Amino acid sequence: MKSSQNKVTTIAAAIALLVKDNCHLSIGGFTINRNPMAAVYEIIRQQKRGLHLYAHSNGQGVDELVGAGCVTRLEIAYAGNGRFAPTCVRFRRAVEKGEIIVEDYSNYQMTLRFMAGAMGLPFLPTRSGLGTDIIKNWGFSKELRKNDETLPDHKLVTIDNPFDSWCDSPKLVLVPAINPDVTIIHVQQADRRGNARIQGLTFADVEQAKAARHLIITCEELVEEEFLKRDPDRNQIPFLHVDTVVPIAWGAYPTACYRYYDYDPRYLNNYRQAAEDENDYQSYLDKKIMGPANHLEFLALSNEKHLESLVADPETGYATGLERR
Amino acid sequence: MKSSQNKVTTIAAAIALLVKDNCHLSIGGFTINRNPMAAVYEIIRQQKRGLHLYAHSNGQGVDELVGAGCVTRLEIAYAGNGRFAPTCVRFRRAVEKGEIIVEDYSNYQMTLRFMAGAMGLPFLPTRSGLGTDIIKNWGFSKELRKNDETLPDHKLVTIDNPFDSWCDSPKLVLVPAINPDVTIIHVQQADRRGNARIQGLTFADVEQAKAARHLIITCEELVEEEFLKRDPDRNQIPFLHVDTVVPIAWGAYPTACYRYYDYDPRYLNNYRQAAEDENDYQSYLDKKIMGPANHLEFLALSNEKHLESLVADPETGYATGLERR
Amino acid sequence: MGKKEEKENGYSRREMMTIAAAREINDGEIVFCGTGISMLAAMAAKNISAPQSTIFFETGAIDSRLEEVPLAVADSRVMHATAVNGGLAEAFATMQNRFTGNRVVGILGAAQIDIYGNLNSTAIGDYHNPDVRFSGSGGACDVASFVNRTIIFMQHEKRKFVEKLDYLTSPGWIDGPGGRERIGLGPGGPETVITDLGVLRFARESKKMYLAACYPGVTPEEIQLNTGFALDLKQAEVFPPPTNNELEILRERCDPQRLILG
Amino acid sequence: MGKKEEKENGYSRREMMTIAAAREINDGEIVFCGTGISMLAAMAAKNISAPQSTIFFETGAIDSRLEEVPLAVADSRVMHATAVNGGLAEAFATMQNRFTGNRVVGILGAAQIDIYGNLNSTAIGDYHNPDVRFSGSGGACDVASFVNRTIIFMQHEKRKFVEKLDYLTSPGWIDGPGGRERIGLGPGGPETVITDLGVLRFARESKKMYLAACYPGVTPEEIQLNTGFALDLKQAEVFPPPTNNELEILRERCDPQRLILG
Repeated sequence: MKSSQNKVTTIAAAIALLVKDNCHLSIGGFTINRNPMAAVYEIIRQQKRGLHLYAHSNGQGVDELVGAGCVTRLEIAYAGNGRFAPTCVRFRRAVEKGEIIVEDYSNYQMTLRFMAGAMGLPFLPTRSGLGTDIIKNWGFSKELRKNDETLPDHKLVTIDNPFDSWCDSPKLVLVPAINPDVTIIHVQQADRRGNARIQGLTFADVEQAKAARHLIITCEELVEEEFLKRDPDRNQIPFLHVDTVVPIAWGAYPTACYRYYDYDPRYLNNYRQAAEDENDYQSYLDKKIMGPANHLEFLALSNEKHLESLVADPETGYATGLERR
Repeated sequence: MKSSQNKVTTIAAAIALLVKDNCHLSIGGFTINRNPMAAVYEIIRQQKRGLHLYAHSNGQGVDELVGAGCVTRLEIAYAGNGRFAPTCVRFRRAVEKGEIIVEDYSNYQMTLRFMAGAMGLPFLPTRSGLGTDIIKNWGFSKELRKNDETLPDHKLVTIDNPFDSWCDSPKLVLVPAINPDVTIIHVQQADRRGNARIQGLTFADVEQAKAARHLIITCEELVEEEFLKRDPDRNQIPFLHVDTVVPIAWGAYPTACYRYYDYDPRYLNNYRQAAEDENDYQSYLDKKIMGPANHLEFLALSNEKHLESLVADPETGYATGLERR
Repeated sequence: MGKKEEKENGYSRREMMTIAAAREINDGEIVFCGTGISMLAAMAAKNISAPQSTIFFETGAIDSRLEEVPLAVADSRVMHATAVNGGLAEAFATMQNRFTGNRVVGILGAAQIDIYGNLNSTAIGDYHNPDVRFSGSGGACDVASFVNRTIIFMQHEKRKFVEKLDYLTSPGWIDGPGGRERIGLGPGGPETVITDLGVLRFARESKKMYLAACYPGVTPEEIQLNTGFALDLKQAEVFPPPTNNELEILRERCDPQRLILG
Repeated sequence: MGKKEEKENGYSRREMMTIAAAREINDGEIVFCGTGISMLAAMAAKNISAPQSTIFFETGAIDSRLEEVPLAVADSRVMHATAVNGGLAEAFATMQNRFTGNRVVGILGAAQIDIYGNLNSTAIGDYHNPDVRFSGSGGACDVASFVNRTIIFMQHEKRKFVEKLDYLTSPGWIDGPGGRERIGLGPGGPETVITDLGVLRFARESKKMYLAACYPGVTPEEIQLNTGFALDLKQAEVFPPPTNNELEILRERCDPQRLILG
């Protein structure tokens, strides 16, 4: 599949093909930016269950997957959504009610775990975590880890520096690699073979992408291979890693896509409010997510003029002066 | 120094200030491309001695520093110069005569060593090296390493995977970090504060730059900060890491600088021939390197029309159709 | 300081906190920002007294030009006119790096803090069955582990200033002098705690938190009442209120929509 | 095959070697290239029989469009119209990566080879006091450690095909069956050795090198005479000479200046 010359498909087909119940999934983006929301909503529509989700700080996407009941286990550094939710609401409820098991790491630890996966290594070291409960408290028990071969036997391992006092680091924390069954990222531009260009910050998307067994790329724009090859210094992901390419405009909405559109403050505020109440949240799910047959119908629920107000200013890459209260 | 708003200086001043006899030095580039040659020649002119040099495959620059007698110890993966010297000649002679001590690594190991230094870690793991003499044979003896605090106690350390069979990696080789006293890289564009943009392949320059205590950036073009900030997706090195900025056109010559000029096949062939003979080499050093007072005078020794033939085609980034025999 | 005092004083508690933090930032420093008030403090410092400071974010944006206040560290606003747009890997490496990390000042917030400045931003109650679950570390544990100096924002309540954390997310001075070194961390650590009542610092020898200053109208006793452990109150001064210039820049240039100031 | 045969045959040994290697590359494969003849072989394969193969270099160039033959893996020519211009870190990670590494075929050369395909490209004689010093590993040890399948170019001389290497730079089958797994490497390894006399492969069970084919005009006995260990000669066939089409493309499209072909 990864050597195909044309990997373009629909989001429904890509999710049906690659995101299986109980699989290990990782999504790109960070809090309110470049989450692969079209894919997230399609996963919810296809009612995937038992997902083992990996995230660093992938706010909105994570909270919607958790809220819709798709997730059973979550390895995460930060479940917040900036000013729109200091702690993501559906996540908080699911943890407090014991509906999901969480394994906590830090953002750098999660980044290094994806990086290790991308580099083909079982672990990477860091000094972050020493002396903390992140090391002491395991969300997944030793027993669970031992009996599940998709999990490493240890959450983290602390070792003495084998190079003695080299670099003034007497001790190191080793973080285990993640190789998700599937990673989904949303990028600005990709071609049919899967070469991809992210504009602005890459977050940990490149590491998440290369760590995965299968990779779904959704993109704002499908461009010609020649266009990307004219300026390869700007590209990050070569087609080698990619299984499917899904062109889908506004594919990160209601999160932002730098240089294309801003996040939607109204949507995110309404979401948080709905998330606080079981009835409101069920009605949100029914009307906003399960109601529309696809992302186009989902977008049609938003006023066109309102969407236009989110379009990025070509100079700054965001919607300058947007009402964000 | 690193927080100064204007770090621009001359190559002579930068070398005099930061490259001390016996210091640990690392240079950027790869074989016949983007070696910081203006800096290399200035180091030779200033007759620096006892350098401990780190290189992955930095061909021409390494061979000239070794040939001129500046280097005492060399940690390296590859001392070749592509078709212009399958093994660098002055390097080969220096090793065979016992004039320098060499510590051998692989290219990935050296890359990871710089990366570890850039990441503030004492080591990084890899599977490369298992079963080889790179692990078994140490160029720097255990005793030398023990008595010299600028060297790690071990060349490499092999460990069992602390995460058991995770990622099918039973054993790992740990490579120790490098934090050079000084790194010198040559880039296409930089501003006065030291923000830098490399065009084309970055090799290991970014890791080498961030691993160093002090960083000298030489650049083809000094540009306005605003110019670089208009397109930060293209930049790699923020000013935080930089000590001095030296604008110097043709600063990588006779190696190539992508999008500016190609390598000079005639120069490199003549160099190899001179290097094979002690008298010819001494005369090369005297006339070509020690004779000129600076890089401008050095360049003036080359026929202007010849240099023009090396100027890069804007479409391909190299001198299309160049006579390279 | 209630609504009445706010009106009387001509500034709000959040404004006082933001400016108190901004004053801690020296010109030329590299400032790591989290979301919300810490970001606003960095913007205020840059606009008021530390124009050469560099604002950077764990998401990979270095030297962002903040023309509008971002509402998250991944807001597209942090990507504008940076020195380099990278990713998380580069940002955290900059802090773990031996030559840049010690020039970074980190600004953090938390749900709980103890007398040594250790922080909890993960859970209240039993970790496996929490009464209240928070967002988790994010980059906080990384920053607190790597950088030389941190400034911490807290709401000043007894249940937040505790004898013992329910979960230690981010290391402060651990258990006192030499605590960081014993577990393998570098020597730097928390320096200042800025609350809605005053400013606290850590004693050089004991590494214990003490009251350095109360905001105008707040007494040391009031602060002790809102703190779950005994504070040394003897060194408490009255904190200089925001100047008109500080307030004007904060309100007009940094957060005119009052997105963070409220 | 001397100058006379070259003229008679209508092709040179280097051309034969290049084309022999090109034929080993399957369409759709990811081809790791070193400098010189290995690069030319990859170009030939791409232009002749494997148009969908991807040429990539340790310097970080992925899917280079080679309009002129590069003279080093860092030649600016490898940077033209790539999928991504990265660096060494990305290139080697692609090979160590569990999902891309096993789709890579690596092309290597060396100064010495043993019967198990282990390579020396570092030194002849005592490592600490060498008779001849070579360039060192470069990326060869990394490639030989990570990828599933390697093709090796060698000059066929007795002093180069040796019982025991003076220095093991790059791992082949180590000491035979299970050798790689015992030291912690993956199961793939050297598959083909292409020399100026013929083509050698490794026995599936014993992992020992055997003679698979002689070039036209070369005898198995001649090859044994130039090999420092006993070869199984029984399976030797005559290697099909280059076709006119292969030669034409190699000469006219790949190396018209004869920079590598000589």
